[in-house]
Amino acid sequence: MIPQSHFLLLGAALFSIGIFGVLTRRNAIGILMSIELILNAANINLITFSKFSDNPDGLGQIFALFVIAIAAASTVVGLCLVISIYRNSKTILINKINLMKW
Amino acid sequence: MNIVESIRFVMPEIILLVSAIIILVSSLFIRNKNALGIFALSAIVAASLYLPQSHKTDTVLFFNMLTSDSFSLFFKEISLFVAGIVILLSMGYKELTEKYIGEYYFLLLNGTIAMMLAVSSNNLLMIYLSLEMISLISYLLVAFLKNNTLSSEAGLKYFLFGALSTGIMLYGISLIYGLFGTTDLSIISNAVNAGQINGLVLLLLLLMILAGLSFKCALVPFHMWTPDVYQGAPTAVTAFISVGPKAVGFAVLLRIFTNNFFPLYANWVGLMTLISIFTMTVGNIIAISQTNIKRMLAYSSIAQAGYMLIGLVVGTASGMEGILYYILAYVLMNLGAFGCVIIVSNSIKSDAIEDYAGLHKKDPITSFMLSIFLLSLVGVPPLAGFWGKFLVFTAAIQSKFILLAIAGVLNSVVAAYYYMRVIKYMYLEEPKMKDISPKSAPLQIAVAILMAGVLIAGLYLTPFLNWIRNSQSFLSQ
Amino acid sequence: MVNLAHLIPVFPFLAFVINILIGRRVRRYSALISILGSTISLCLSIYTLVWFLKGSGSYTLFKWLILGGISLNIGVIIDPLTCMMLVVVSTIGTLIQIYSIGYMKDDVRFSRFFAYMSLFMSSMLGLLLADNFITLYIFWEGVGLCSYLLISFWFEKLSAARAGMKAFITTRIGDTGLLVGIFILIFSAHTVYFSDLANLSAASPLLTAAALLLFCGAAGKSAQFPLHVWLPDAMEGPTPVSALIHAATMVAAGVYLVARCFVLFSAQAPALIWVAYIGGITAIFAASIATVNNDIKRILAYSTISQLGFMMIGLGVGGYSAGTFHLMTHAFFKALLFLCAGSVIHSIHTQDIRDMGGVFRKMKITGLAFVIASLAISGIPPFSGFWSKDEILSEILRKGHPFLFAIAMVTSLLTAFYMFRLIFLVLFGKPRTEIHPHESPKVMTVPLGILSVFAIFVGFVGSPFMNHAFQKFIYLGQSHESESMKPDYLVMALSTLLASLGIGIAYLLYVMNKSILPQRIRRHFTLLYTIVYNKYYIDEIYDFLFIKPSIRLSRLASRFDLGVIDGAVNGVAWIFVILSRISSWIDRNIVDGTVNMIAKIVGLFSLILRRTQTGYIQTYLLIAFFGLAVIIFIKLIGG
Amino acid sequence: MMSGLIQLLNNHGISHEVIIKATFYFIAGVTLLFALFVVLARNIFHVAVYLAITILGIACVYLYLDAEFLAIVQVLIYVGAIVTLFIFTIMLTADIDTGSIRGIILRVLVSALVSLALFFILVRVIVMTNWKVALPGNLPIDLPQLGKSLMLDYALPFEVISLISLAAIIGAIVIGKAEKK
Amino acid sequence: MSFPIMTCIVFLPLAGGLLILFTPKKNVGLIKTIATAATGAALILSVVLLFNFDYAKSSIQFEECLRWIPSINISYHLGVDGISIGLVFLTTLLSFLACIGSYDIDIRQKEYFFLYLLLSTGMLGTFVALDLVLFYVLWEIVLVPMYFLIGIWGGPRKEYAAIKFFIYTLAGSIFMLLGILAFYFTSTPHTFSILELGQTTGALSLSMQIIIFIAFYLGFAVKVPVFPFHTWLPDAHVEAPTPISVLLAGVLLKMGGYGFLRISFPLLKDAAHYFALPFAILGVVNIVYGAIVAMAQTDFKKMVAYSSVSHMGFVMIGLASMSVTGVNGALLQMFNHGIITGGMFFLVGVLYVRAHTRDLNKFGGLGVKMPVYAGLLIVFSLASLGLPGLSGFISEFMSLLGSYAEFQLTTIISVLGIVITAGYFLYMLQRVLLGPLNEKLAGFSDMSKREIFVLLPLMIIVILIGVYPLAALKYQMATIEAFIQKIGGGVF
Repeated sequence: MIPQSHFLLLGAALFSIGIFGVLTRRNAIGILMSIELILNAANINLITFSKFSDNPDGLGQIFALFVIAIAAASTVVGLCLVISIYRNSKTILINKINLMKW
Repeated sequence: MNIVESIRFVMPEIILLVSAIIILVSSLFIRNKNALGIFALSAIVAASLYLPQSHKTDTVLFFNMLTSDSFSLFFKEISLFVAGIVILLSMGYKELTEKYIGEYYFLLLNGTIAMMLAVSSNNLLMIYLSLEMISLISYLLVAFLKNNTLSSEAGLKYFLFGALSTGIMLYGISLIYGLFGTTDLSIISNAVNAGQINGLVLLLLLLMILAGLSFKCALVPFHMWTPDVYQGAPTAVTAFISVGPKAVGFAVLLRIFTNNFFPLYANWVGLMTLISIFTMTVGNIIAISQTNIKRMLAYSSIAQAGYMLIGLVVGTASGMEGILYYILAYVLMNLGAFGCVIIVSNSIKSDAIEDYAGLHKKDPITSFMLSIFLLSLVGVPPLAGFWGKFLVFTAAIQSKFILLAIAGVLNSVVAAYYYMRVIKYMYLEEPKMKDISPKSAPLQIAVAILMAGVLIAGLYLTPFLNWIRNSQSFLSQ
Repeated sequence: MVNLAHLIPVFPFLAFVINILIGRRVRRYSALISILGSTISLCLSIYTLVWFLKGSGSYTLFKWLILGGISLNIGVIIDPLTCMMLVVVSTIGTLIQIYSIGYMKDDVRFSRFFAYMSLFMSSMLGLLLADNFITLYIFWEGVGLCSYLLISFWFEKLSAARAGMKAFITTRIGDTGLLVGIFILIFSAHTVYFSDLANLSAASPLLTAAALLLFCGAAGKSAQFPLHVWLPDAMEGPTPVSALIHAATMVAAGVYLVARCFVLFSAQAPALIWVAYIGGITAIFAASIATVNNDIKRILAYSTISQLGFMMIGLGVGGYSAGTFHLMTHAFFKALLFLCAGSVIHSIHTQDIRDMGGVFRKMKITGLAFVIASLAISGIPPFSGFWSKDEILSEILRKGHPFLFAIAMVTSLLTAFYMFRLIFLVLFGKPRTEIHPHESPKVMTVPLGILSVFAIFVGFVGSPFMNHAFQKFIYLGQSHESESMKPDYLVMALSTLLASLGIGIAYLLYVMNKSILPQRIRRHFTLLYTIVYNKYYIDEIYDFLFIKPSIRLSRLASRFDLGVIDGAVNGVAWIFVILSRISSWIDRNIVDGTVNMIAKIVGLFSLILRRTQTGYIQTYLLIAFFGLAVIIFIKLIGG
Repeated sequence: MMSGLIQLLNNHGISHEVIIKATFYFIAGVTLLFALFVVLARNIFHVAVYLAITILGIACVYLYLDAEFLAIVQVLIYVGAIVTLFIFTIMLTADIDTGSIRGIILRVLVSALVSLALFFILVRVIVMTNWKVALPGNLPIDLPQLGKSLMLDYALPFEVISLISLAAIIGAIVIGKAEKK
Repeated sequence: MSFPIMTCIVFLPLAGGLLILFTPKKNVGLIKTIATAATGAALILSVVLLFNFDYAKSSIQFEECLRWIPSINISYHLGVDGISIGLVFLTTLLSFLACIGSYDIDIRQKEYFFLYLLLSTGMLGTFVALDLVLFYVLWEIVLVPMYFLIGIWGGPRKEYAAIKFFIYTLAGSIFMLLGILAFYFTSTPHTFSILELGQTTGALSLSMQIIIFIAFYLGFAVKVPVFPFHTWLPDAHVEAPTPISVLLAGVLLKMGGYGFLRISFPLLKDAAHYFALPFAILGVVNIVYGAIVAMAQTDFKKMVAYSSVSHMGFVMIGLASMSVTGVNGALLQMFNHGIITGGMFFLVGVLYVRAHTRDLNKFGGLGVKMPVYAGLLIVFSLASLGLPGLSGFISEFMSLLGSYAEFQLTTIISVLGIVITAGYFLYMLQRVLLGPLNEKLAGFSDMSKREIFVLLPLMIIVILIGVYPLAALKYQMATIEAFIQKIGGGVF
């Protein structure tokens, strides 16, 4: 069968990609999407562990379930923030949002 | 303990929840800021009155999801206090329009609930959820002035930073789950005591957990959102996020690190020392050159977090005592400072420090109170802030963290400069501002309460110390 | 009989207090108050003298201070020296105060003057009565203060103000020596009492040092050679002051101190020799200046210095009685001289002898007194000066110091010369400028008369005719008797000869051929003359060596204080501000800051980097992550 | 459906093992590829689509972990809700271009460096750690059990989630709603 | 417990201050009355204290001890002994006089007098606190009102001076805090009580003592001020209003010396012996350096300020000698310097009110116009240049004598300092009083009744102590004896 570590590696890769995206995307929505990747990476871990763990109480899956829910909620919040910033300053490009510095 | 039995232990939260919903609904008909505010306040009061009954003995609730011990009780009380004060401040805060006031209070109360859950949760799952809840709500509150560009910009920044750091924490939690096969802290701590865990993994885990928590506590290197968010947010909200989430963050930090992960002390002490020194130094040094008082207070709050961390680094009972007292004092004086800032900005419509020139002439009481709070932040005896530092340094010296202590005192000297600068403007400069508008009662009540707190906690701190003593009973060590 | 000696200083002090408080109201009567005060103390002094002759002595009053082991009691010392001085001082003091009524008649601060005079009287008498070094030091400074106040009494004149300051500081320099000397005595001999000095007969370098340091103090007060500069300037003060303080009493305090500690000095031979030679140098040096000076009071001042030097020689060679004897006689005739000069000045309002002349015709009494005094100081028998000076000379010879003897001889020659130069130029000949001398009022002339009597006869108490009553008296209670009482006629003859020679030269130069000769001499010895005329440039040298440098130093120091030390502090603050600027700048264009750093790690793209310009959330995140990564790496490398 | 496919392949002599492995790595590869597209693509619209595909890939991975329920939830919530939200927002904000490329290269490189570093650390950790591993193939968690534990052990988190969603929605409405001024 | 006289003395001023907070801003007269009454009452009580003080005893008297923070046994512990009683009297006296002296403060009187009274409470407390934490708290309390008093009512560069003073002293004292904590943990049982520490800390290792000593030194040296740390003083003195300069020079500087005498030396005697020589050398530097710098000043106040630097040097050499005479001298010197320099600053103020300048070169010949002023100025100057018969001499003499027993050379150098002191004081007198009258000053009036009333008591004390030093010494001698026996010093 497929060893546990391969799943984890997949998760790790997703995680890193997500981080990369968060750091490089100029578009606020793009950043949100990258964050989704990170959450998914975590989910993969959780589910993997719940499969391979010795007490099959399904905690991992449930956790993942909650994470998905949280993801939904936070996406909602994030997007509404994006919209409001767009309404105020007609852009969602992170590199144009810099009224407050130093 | 099963759900039905557990319910009565979370009555305060339930009270808040119910009243929050009532407010939400009633706000469809009533849009009176003060009326709703007073209702929310009464809810808080009711909750805090009920709080002691809800906690008799240390127990675990909801199948070990929550633990109800004196430590959590302490922080629940703090959270309620903060919420109450913030409601008072919001009632007096002009920027906050009455249009969405119902939703505002609803979110605030939910935030309070989240804080109370976070400080008592005994399970990484619960910790994650409640922290997320706090975060989401604070993002929304920060961006609450929807037509204010700064506000929504702050909200977005806050969101992005928070989402990422909690994401990292989540990943860390998933790894922990992988390591121990559970997210129940009590079980984990047994496992940790058993030992045999690879150093690197541990480090990674600690860091990933820290990422989430130091975002909440604004510790270096997760501090950079602070000034922008503090500046952009409605000042009442700034006051809230500068103490509420921070206190919660520290609560969780303490619970995890001094209780569950304490056997790994050797692994994290160096790390924490580093973070602590960096945090206070960066905060203080940058604060010197700030011109906006909210930003200045933001950096100062970073620095204050650094001092608090000393208590954690020391890791002894007295260190714990110090940090708890410090948090108490910090809540009092920081809220107070922001309260005064609100009072001033209400009348002069500015947060620039230069515009505070000659405030004493126009508004002696406020400037007096603000100076008291600032002096307390400097750490001038016999104000509360001094005893915070005193206890923390005591702990540091006791366990021979001499350099840390010296770093601390040097920092507090540097800090004196920028706090005194505000005082200088208020008292030593000639006023430029026009006459100030009349002040709202709730604000003054709030600030008065806080100042009384600062003075009392400074002059007669025995009861507070005893309270804290009891609150850290669970500590191993 | 009861102890009243300790009351002697009290009455003048009371007079001082009264005058200071209500002086300006009672105005004229303040003089009477002072005179009353000093008269009472005169009576008391005589009483004390008698009482002493009846054979009782010192006594202590009350505990005053506790210094470690020593508990210091205030007491009075009653011995020949003190009694003699007491009588002399109070007599002269009283007379001069009477004289001052006339002299200071129309001065605005009349009462203040008498207040100061009384203060001086009380502290001078206290000084004489002090039975230990610390009390002595206190009164020592006290008289110093009075001299300061009185020298700069006419402080509207800047020169007067300066002179006072100069006097105080110069003497203070000596006093520091005195203080350290006292310290050494306290720690090496564990005493501050004069009575215990007798026990310190053993010669030890430390005690020698102590003696020399004490002599520093004495030199300061008595204007001995290196520290003499203040006395001539002190003549800025009113003439009675010069008479009382800077001729008769205070300046004699130095000599008194040496005499007082004579046992100590005589035990330390080297110290004693120092005293003698310093005295010698001073004597001849001052006398030489006096010969060419043209200010009547300054001439007298220099003569005072030289006479004090004379006394020092006397003491230095071990002539205790000789020194003290001359001290007494000198007090009288020098006071007399000053008072005469005063009355001359009072009448013709100038001090430059070149403007005077022929005063005698108008001022018989003054002139007469003047002449008497001059004869006395020149040492013409049978005037008082003769006996005491002769005593000293013979003592020098007997102790075998030919060199010092020569000096003394020359000095006495010069003394006679410059005194009579003065006499001839002032009293006789024709007025050289428009002056209208007139005799001074009774209140001034009477004291002159009395003093003249003293100047003539007081010498006899030490003369063979009264077979050296004074010497016998002065040795009462003293252990050893070093000096022989038989007169040395050779020396007598020699000194008289020299004195008359001096007078002769003066006559030759200034009467016979109306000061043509002086010009010629001057022309021949131009260099010597200018040097001497400028007082050997001592003041200039001091100015160059000490005063200017010290002022420069202080300026420097204060600049240093502002610049460096304070600068350092501000520097730190400045560094902090800069630091904060820098770090907030880093915070600002954080990418520049940090990414530069990374770039150095990566070693790439530094050029593009510098152009990147953000301050945005992603940057913050980047930093956060970078921090995280760094920490991990550190830990990884760590272990 | 899976089982049918596997049956078919079996008939052509490809072993059960191999097929599973091959398909898994294929899916994983695709997922990662599209994940990369998500962070790299220029057009934000496309990005949304790629995200959807990635999500689907992950859902498939869940299948390999015997978490059918989660796979379904994943598809429903993510693709059904979240991605749709994204697309709506993109339309609302109508800011397609991803900003100028100038000065971005460096950020990209640095970020790449950081994330790669992280990746390698993670790899090292994952490989060298001895995870609590039981023999695979213990019976999968069946749905009823999940439901039960949701209702019992995890009742509180469940409530909290609902609270969070409520708060989020309320807040979103307040802030997202357009003001007419 | 009997009548809590210490508490009353310390907190009467504060009570007055709180009362002032509730009086209307307009009613200046009432405010002044309250302030005067409060300080006056404190003065009276301290006189009562003087009369009831048993100066044969070397132990603490009028002790008051309450538990303040039992958990880390910090206690509210007050009391006086020979060391502190003089300073308490000095403080109450100067506070009272300076309070009268501040009647001509013309702006923001309400704040002024409130802060003023707070200040005097802080100072008094510092001298009688017997618990290190209490000591520290009161010590720090002094900072804040001082900051405002300089910063608001000060001269042109007041803000700079104020913040400089604040940061400087804070930096010093914060290290003192660490020292206090170190004491707490090195002592068994853990305690902050100075008295208990007095018994226990003999056990401390030398190295530990040295560390703690340095920590405290930083705190005290800034206040004294010792040579490199003195530069806050000229600025603060010059900028501060007259009454505040009086308190600065008269009392605040003493807090440093008192700290050495109360904490550093008795509690860390080995370290004290270890540092004796450097201490003495620094003292000499203070004396000579301060004097030299003072000579160059043209600003009257600055000159006096530097003269205090010089005078505090005597305190240091006296302490360093650790001999009965020396320490007695040092303590007496603190008292005398407080009186004399306080008077000096008053006199400067008198002149400043009339001339609105302190430039010495702008005066001259005032002796004619202002005879009373001249008399007083002369008396205080002479006292401060150490003229025998006035108080300054006794203490300087004793300090020098004591230190001569230990360090001959340094003592001799500092004796030379006396000459310089005489120099610049006389130079000052000459420039102010003597010489031809500067006609710009012709309109000056002599001192007013109030000014004379303020200065008279000081002058009386100066003369009294000068003539009969035992009057002051008797209070402290027994205590100092015990002190020396404790730390093991010489007789002289």
